[in-house]
Amino acid sequence: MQPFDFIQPDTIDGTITALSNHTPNVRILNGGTDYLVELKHVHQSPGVIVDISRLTGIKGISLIDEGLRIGSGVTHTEIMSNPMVKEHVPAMIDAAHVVGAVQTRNLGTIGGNLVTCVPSMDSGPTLMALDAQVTILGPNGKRQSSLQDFFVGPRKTSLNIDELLLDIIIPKENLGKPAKFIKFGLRKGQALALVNAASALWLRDGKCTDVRIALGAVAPVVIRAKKAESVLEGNKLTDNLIDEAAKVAIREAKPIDDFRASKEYRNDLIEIAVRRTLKSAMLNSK
Amino acid sequence: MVDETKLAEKQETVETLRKVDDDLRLPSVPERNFFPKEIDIAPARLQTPAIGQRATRPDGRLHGLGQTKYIDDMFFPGMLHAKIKRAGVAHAKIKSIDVSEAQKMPGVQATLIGSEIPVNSFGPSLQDQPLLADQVVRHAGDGIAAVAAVTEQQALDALEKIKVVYEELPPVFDPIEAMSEDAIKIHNNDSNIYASKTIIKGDIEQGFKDSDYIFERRFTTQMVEHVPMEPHASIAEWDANGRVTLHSSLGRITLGRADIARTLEMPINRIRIIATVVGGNFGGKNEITTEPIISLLSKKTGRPVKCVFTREDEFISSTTRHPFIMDYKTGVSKEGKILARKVRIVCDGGAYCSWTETTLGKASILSAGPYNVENLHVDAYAVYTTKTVTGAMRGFGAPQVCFAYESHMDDIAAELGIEPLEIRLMNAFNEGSSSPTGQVLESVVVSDSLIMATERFGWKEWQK
Amino acid sequence: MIHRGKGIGCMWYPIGFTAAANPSAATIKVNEDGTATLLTGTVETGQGSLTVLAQIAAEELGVSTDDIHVVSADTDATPMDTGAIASRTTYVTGNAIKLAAEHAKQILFEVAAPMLGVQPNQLEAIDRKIQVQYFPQRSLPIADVALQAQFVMGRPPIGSASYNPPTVGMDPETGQGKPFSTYVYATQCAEVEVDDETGEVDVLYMSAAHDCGTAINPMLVEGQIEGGISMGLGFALQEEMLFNDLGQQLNPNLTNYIMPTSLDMPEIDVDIVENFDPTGPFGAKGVGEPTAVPTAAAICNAIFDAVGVRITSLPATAEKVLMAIKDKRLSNQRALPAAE
Amino acid sequence: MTDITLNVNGEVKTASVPPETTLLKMLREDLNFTGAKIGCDVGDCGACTVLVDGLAVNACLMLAAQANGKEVLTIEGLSTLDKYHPIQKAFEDVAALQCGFCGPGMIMATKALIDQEQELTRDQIKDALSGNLCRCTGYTKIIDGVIDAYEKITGRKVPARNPRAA
Repeated sequence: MQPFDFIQPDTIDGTITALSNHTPNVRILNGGTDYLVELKHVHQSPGVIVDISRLTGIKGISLIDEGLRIGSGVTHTEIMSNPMVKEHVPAMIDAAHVVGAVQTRNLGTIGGNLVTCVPSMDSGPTLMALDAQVTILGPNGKRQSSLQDFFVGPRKTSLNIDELLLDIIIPKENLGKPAKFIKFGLRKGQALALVNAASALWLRDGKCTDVRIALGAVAPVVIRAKKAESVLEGNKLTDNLIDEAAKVAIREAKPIDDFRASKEYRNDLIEIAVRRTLKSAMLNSK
Repeated sequence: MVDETKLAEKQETVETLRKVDDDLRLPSVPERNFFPKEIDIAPARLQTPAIGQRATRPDGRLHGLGQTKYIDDMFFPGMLHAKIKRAGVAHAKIKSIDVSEAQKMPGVQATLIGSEIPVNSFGPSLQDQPLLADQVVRHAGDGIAAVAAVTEQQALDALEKIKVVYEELPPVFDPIEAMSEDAIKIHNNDSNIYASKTIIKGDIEQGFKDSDYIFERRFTTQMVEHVPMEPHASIAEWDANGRVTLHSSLGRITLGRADIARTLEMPINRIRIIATVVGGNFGGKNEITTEPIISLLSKKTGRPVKCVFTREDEFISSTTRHPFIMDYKTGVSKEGKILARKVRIVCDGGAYCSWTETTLGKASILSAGPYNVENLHVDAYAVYTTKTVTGAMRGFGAPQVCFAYESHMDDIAAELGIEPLEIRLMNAFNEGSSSPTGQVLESVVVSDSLIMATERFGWKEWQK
Repeated sequence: MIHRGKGIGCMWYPIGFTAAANPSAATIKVNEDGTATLLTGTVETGQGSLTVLAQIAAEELGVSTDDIHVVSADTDATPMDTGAIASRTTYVTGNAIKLAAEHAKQILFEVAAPMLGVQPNQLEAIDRKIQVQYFPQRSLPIADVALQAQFVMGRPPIGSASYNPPTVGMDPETGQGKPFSTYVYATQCAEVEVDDETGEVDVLYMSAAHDCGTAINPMLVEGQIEGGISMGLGFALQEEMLFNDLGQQLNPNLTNYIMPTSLDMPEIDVDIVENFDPTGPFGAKGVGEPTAVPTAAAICNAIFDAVGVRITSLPATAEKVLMAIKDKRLSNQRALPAAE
Repeated sequence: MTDITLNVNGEVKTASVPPETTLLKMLREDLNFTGAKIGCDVGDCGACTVLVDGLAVNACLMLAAQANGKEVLTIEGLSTLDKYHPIQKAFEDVAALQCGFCGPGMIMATKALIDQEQELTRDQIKDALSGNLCRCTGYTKIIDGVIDAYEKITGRKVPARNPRAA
């Protein structure tokens, strides 16, 4: 690794100050499971590294007025074992469970996973399917953003260089919403997603409402398959309708063709992932 | 009068030296290890007779305690770290290599290029592989130059400063294409085919005439890596008697020593190789790699030099398993007895020969399977391509041909409506069977293994 | 839908180099207390060969494995060895060690014979004793004999020997010859589940029956077989070095080079086929490489059994399997007679 | 340079290292604990697994500075002068390790698993070891070793694997 200066602030305010002071040659480090890998491959010093792994303000999972708040510094392991997550958003446990292996989940944080913003991230689809909001703090104060606005492109978010991702909030109305996450990779252990997906929906009077279908690894960022959602919205869920929605979802994605898998195969997986998550969400709601 | 400039220069030199020594930061006082005072010896190790005992491994205990010293766990005073620059192009003439900028980088103590190596070629059957390419690059993982520096990072940084001018040549990646007469010749030979094997037994034409059914199929396999968990590693220390001591992860030290002596033009007894416990071999550590390079770097610097492959080096520059293209044609009687088999193997040999000849030989001999095939004709060719070197890997061509002959066997069984186990038992070698090379086989237990494995599996009772 | 299938892979494999000299040499020094030091040029590369070689030496000297200390892999100190390659260590190095131990033992017998009042050829070494054959009451601790040999008779019991498997060169035109001294045989069976929507193959179970001649150490033989299966499984389903148009590898890292993890492995049952090869040390042959040979075949045949598609190109990735399933569906449709 | 104080294997250690030093490099080069291995240096292989405050982490993906003040347990600290650790003993007894390079990481991952899990199943074991690559053993005897150690340490049983349908 190239040399850099290292700052470990004690407080969130201190972090923002440190970021402002060193902009633009400053980067945030938390779990490091992704960023340190990147640092080992670059030939230029990143300048100043601000380590936020000790900030207590970005830790913790709690129920607040707006919903379930998950600090951006919460690790995947903590999510997996949290009783509130288990009760209100169990699909998140499945998503956290497939992030790397134990060692990665112990260090890696949900905030880090979102900020890194690789298309194949495993935290994204479930959170998007549950309309999660992110809270961002910068020198000018706090702002909130939907995940869709937060994800800008591959490895690019709307986070400014002097801003910090504080927490992720799953809105109150979506707690307990039937949802399912699924991932396809090239092997069972520590795999990168070829396609991952999450679906969430309410079944009311036999009809489904507030359908959300989010897809990962099939576009530059995690996306919502809105046309597929609208196929289902307000309708009675049948196998045929689910099949149709799954087919529509393919047209909304733009998977790449690379050495891991062809575009055609990824399209097949999208269809299967949408179908399976919808069916599972449907079953969960009964 | 004091020359201020000279003083400043001197001060700077002292500062640099101090910095270098500071960078060394050698671990000085070994830490106390917590290992138990006395551990019982497992009963099996104390028993006589010794054969058949489930004796535990003394080295296994050290592995579990974290006490095994692999090469990368060894540090010597003043030791430098070497890294190798890789070509990155598949096929090119090297016009020039300029290491002057690299030599000026902080911590760099020496560099080495291919033309500085006394005999810059090696290989177990054909000596066609350079230790560091100096004329022609034949695959992207070819080493071009080596740097020895105080720290690994300094060596890596210095690699970036090495300037190489290439005149690119057309690459050949497809072995079939490489076989054609007008293909570009990777080694300036008449042909890219550098080894061939033929096995002929019985009368193949008559065998096919006598057959009730003939099956044909092409099978292909891919290039795979050994992936030993420990990457290749070695440490060289050149001493004042002109002897070099190498600690190496080499799996065959006697022949390795001869190879190193040849490349360094040194008497064999001036080379000592100490192989510690190797962290996984699978055939991949049967070739010398950086040993002569770091020996020369140690000679240049007068310091021990260590080189540990990065995981990427391990993939792109060490040997791999040969991809095969196999055409099988098999004649069988309606009862399912194999009467004739014709096999053609094209082996993608990568950029250099390495253990390809052996692989080709074993693959040819084994290609008919553990079955009585009276009429057999096998033709096998190894071809250069501008890809990673292929060499020894667990099975020397056997996993490839086994995939083909056993898949083919089930094709035949399915078509003829014979149970897969039955068709194998019907054709299997017995004690005294004649192998494809006419060898009378002894201690043959093909049928026993078939019965044992299927019984354990519950083959006959198994239902979908 | 998930489909289950079963498949067989059967194989044979030779021990040692192909019709080429591949000798091993060994030296055994029996110490004054009856323990021994074994010098060998082979290298421990993880397979447990040093333990197996110690067991061979111990058996020949009639002592326990723990009485043998193995010094290996130092070109200054150890005799030549062709190396840990070609599944040859147990067989070739093992034979050299057995012969070296025989030499050392012969010295012990010659020293012990007058002490026991018999001829040397009437003696045997067993349970750390040198005793008269068929008359075990008359015996001496091996330590006493070793001490007598070294300090009284002035004949240190040191044995050296080498072994090279006998072969007959192959005819260049027809390949006829005896390229190897001996071969081993094995069968593996696989049970798989194939998802016909995704093409994913899940190997649930494998049974393996391997011949290695006498299993000098069954626990280590099992370890080789289980490890070979994991390498074979990677070869069958996951692993491939991929290149771009420039010949640069696309996946030179363990993130994208997909080798099996603990989650990818099936449950395995291992059996060792009882066998004895008269040319091997105590009937042993070898086991290293063959274990990785039949796995891919067994798995691909199980895929064929499950979904009726023949994978002809490895690795049988989910994508490839799915493509084959789709092709099969398409050709089944085509095969239907046209509707009138 | 950053001053780092760690509690490694129950003893306080200090070193002054450049900020870009990973925990792995500091353990190996500054503190001489070479039990944790460099297999890939990017968190894929798990050969460098150590426990930081009881959690299994890849030491190659943690800066030494991030571990400052924490408790680190390496393979060297597992057994004590008086006692061979049951995991190490079990791994030796069943020949779980072959070349041994994955061993220290594998054993540390096992330690974290056994410390945390109340009721252990074969699937949980496979899941907990999926970050530790091994090329020699096919993981089979390693899993046997984990089960053996778990049963000896906790007195509980790991449910036997599903009997074959046949």
